[in-house]
Amino acid sequence: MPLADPPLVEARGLARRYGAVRALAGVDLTLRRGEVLLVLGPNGAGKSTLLRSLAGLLRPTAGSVAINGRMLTRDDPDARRPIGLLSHQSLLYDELTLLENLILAGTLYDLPDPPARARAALTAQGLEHRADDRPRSLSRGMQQRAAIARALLHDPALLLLDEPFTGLDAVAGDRLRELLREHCTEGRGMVIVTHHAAEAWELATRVGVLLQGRWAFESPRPPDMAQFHRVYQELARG
Amino acid sequence: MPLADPPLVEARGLARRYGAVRALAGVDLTLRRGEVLLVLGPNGAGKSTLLRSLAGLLRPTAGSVAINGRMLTRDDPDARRPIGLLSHQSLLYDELTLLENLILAGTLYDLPDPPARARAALTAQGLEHRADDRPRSLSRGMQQRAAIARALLHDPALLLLDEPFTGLDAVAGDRLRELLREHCTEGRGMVIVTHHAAEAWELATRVGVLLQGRWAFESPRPPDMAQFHRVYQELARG
Amino acid sequence: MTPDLGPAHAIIRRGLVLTILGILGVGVVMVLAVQFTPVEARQGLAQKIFYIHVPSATVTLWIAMPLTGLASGLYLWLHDLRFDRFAAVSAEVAAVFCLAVLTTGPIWAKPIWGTWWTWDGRLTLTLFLFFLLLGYHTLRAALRDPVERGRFSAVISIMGVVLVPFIHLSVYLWRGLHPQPIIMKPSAPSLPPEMLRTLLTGIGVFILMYVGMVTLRYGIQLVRDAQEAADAA
Amino acid sequence: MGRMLRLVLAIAGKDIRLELRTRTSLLSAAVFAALMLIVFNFARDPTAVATLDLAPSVLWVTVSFASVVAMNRAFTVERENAAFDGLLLAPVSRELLYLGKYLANLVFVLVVEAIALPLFVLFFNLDLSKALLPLVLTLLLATAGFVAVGTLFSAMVAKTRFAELMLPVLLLPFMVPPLIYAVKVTVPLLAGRPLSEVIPGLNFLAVYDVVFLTLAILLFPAVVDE
Amino acid sequence: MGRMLRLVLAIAGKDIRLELRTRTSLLSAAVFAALMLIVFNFARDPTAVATLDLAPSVLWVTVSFASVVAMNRAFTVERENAAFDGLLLAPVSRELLYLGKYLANLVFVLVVEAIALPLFVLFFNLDLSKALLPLVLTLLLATAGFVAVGTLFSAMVAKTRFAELMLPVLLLPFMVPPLIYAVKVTVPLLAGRPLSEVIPGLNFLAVYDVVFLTLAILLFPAVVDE
Ligand code: HEM
Ligand SMILES: Nc1ncnc2c1ncn2[C@@H]1O[C@H](COP(=O)(O)OP(=O)(O)OP(=O)(O)O)[C@@H](O)[C@H]1O
Ligand SMILES: Nc1ncnc2c1ncn2[C@@H]1O[C@H](COP(=O)(O)OP(=O)(O)OP(=O)(O)O)[C@@H](O)[C@H]1O
Ligand SMILES: [Mg+2]
Ligand SMILES: [Mg+2]
Repeated sequence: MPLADPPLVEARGLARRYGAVRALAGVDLTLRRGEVLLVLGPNGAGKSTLLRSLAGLLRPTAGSVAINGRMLTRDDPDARRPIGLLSHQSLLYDELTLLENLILAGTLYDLPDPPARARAALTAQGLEHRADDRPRSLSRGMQQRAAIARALLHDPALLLLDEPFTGLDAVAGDRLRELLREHCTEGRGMVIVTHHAAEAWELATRVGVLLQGRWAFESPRPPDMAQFHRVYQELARG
Repeated sequence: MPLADPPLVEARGLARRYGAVRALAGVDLTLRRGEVLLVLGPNGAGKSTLLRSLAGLLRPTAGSVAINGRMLTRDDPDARRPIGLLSHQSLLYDELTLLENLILAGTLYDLPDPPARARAALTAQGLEHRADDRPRSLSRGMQQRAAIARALLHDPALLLLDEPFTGLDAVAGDRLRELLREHCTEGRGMVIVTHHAAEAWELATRVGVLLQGRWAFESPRPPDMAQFHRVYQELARG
Repeated sequence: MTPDLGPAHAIIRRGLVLTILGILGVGVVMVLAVQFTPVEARQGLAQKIFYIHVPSATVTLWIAMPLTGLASGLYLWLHDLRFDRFAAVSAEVAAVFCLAVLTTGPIWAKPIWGTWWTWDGRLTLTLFLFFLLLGYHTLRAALRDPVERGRFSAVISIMGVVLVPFIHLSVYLWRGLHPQPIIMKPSAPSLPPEMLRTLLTGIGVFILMYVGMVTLRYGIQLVRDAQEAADAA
Repeated sequence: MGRMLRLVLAIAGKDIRLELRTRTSLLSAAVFAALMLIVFNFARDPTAVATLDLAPSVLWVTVSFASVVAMNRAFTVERENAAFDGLLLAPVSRELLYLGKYLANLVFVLVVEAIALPLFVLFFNLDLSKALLPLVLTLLLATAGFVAVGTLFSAMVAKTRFAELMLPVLLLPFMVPPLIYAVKVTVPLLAGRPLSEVIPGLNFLAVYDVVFLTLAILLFPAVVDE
Repeated sequence: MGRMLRLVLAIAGKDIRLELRTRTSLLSAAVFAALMLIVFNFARDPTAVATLDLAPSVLWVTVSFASVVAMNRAFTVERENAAFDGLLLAPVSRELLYLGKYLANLVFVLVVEAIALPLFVLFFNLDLSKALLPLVLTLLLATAGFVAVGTLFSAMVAKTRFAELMLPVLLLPFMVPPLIYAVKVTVPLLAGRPLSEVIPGLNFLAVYDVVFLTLAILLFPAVVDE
């Protein structure tokens, strides 16, 4: 591949064991700019583990990850800069207000004028009136929105979303879809993990199914979702 | 109402404030045996607060809750016995294995032979092979299943479920629906909070929409879900 | 598939032989100490324990610990689990020898100082080095994830190695009851030739025993890891 | 009755198992005892201070530290995954719940004391031939007292984070009286004075225990019911 | 350079703000200091023990307690909501991350010392007219040392619960040398001996700090990179 434009994500033979459990058993993934990969798979398939490895939070037992052609394995701060991760947990400090949490994040990412960015991000999630509350005192859906605000704050070129729609009400769900559609321009890429293909089907350019730490299915988005869903059911039950 | 058969749940004028925030602003609810109430509402509407009040975990600022005609306000252990709650958190100890967690629960509910019950509950959630793992080391969906196992362990006459399907894969979702259908016999009742009416529409006998701590809609299940959904969208967007 | 354990078993056999030789060697040293070495004037027979105490201590501090640290460092650098395995077994042997020091010490202390134990700087630090090694193994036992286990234990053992100079210098630093270096010091050893000869033999024997035990445990560990990998697959 | 006992033991047993799993608090208490001994050893000028004059203080400082740690532990383990809600939901009266937690804390602190005491005997080479039993009794009585209060207060920690802020401050005034008496009893005991001297102290401790244990049981529901 | 400083301060500042919000550790440290003083006050037989012989030990026991508490605190706050992952994700080199946490812990322990010191001066009515500066220096140097090691080890706690089990045991061996020296320096200082006596001790502490701070910075990435 021409070094001129390395792919956004280049993962080779990712494997991760937890004791006897093999969460990932050899996963390859190449994601180019402008692509959105939708990942499905049963509980325990390794989806979250995959995302955490791509984000460099987990050192895989085997395999390597390169973001924009830069290895994550060694401690290279700038290689992490383009990454935005929405994980199962909110990554927010319970004793800091939402605003303080986001300002801290902004500072860590060297954003210009963190307070302004923070407020903007909260407004985008309809949380401006809760800016001075603690995460703990929010309803679950609001917490999820706060977590989203944090993940998107530095508008990352590579966005990794682990079940982003959980806990969101209908309105917030549509708002997030809208936001992601805008976010996903030429230069950017996304990996979305979900249990309901419908939630993000329109956004996706590719679809993958993870089973026991391996790709059971990986292709450009099929034309018909209903049909794909049958295929997935097959795989999952199979 | 004849004391012969008090309703399963009898809540009057429930109100709860957190500082300036009014989570609940006067909610009445009567649930009879055999009824299943589906509760929808935007984030922050007060759904979780309502469930926690019905479970007696939250002392409402105003109003009262009676289960089987017994007030929860005073400390009356047996009044709590029929309640089963699945909350946003798993209520599991991270340092105890799944089995130990469930055995403890079984003991607290004076179940005969807790170990057997515990194993059965785990099997029902497809977690038998994880019985000796810690909740922390499970995937999110598995944690949700463990929480469900704990909530259903003493098969409660009144089941309060807060977004029970979050994190569950397709198979586990169907399994849970099946389980709830069986569970919900004559003598029992259920309140299910969700953001996706479809998830539990078949189970429901009644549907309610909570808005800013009040019922905005409360009726027997309408015949047509699609139509109800439009109504709900109306209400939610306000 | 079951991996070929032939080489591992060969290593185990080799280790076993060396260890046995080492143990025999200790016997020889004792005979040397009692029969062919003059009785120390002031301390009398109590001083004979010297020929076990000092070698075990010296090998712990100057061979076992440094090698453990070295292997750990290499592991952190190269992420090669073999280094981690070596560090682990070496630390195990270090713990055993450290225990030897902690038993021979008091046995010696009782007649000389009239007490089994004092919170003298060197004694305290040696005791805590032993604790550290115990902690090291507890941690390894607790962590099931090999990668994480390797990293954490490497960090601990490297930190532990840095304690060694403190233990050595402790006698100068805090001037407790414990006698000052005899061999490990700038000037020439201050010891009559026969005693020195016996002491050096002792040190040699303990080095032999270290090599033997490490080889043995390494072989056993090879087998265990192979089996674990087999189950996981 | 049998049921009550079973429930109390179930709750206490759970706590003890948790502690054995992590062992955090036990270890930090033990380590702290060691630190104390070392510091005092190196700071003490043997000619100036007789060990006997230090022993009581060192012993009781360790005990109070262990207790504070235990209190902090007691309900923070309940907070993760809101596990405490699970206990509150169960058909178990608040009194039994309190007793369960109380028992666990008591066991924990007593274990620390059981570890610490021999250490002190060795370190200060004390002669406990006749003082041992009364000393153990003193430890029991004093501990029972402030663990009772501590368990009550630390329950607030489980419900509202803010209470955590106040816990040590709240605890202090209640720990002081039993502590003072415990010390005042220990000094003559170790000095080998006749038991008659310490009886009043022991009585005070016993009374204190009864009063505050009852009080705590009565107030506990008010603390945990949100 | 300016950027590095900004990041370190951002991380440290966050920790300090968290601590100010809950104040748990600060308070429990303070309360503990109070407890110590009370116990010693009632246990001490003024005729037998001169306060001056106790002051150094009591001071350093409190300090080491405060540090252990700080270490426990340092990374447990990072665990809720996996907030620590947030730090690890950020484009901040591990060294700066370590320095941030280190700074926060250092400040915390120093604050406790700043609170404790006057208490001791009053309680033992010491005359620090000329000993004050060297004493402060000693506190600084000793604290800097074991906080460096503690920050490193406690980072393991954030990653695996099991490590929490070991933290105190692991920390102990590294607290001993500086503690011994600190005490050995404090004693002559409070006794009003000439400074020349304590210079070697201070040198040792300084060397210890440099060695372990460098080592900790080098090893930190190995601890946090899962
Ligand atoms: C009570 C527990 C004791 C412990 C934990 C202990 C520990 C140690 C250690 C760690 C060393 C190695 C120092 C080094 O190589 O730098 C050592 C060496 C030595 N010990 Fe002990 N010791 C103890 C008691 C004694 C006693 C009672 C004596 C005799 C009075 C003694 C005499 C020596 C001598 C002569 C050396 C060799 C010094 C050198 O060459 O460095 N030890 N001990
Ligand atoms: N910290 C951990 N310790 C031990 N095992 C773990 C840990 N994290 C994950 N696992 C195991 O790895 C496997 C994959 O977990 P992962 O969270 O990636 O699944 P998932 O695909 O995200 O599932 P879900 O859809 O439920 O989120 C599971 O079997 C899980 O038990
Ligand atoms: N512990 C608390 N402290 C302060 N405010 C709280 C607390 N719990 C809930 N609230 C507030 O009460 C309101 C209702 O919260 P609740 O969790 O009941 O909403 P919900 O309907 O469950 O929302 P979601 O669908 O997101 O779960 C929210 O505004 C929330 O911020
Ligand atoms: Mg997941
Ligand atoms: Mg909710």
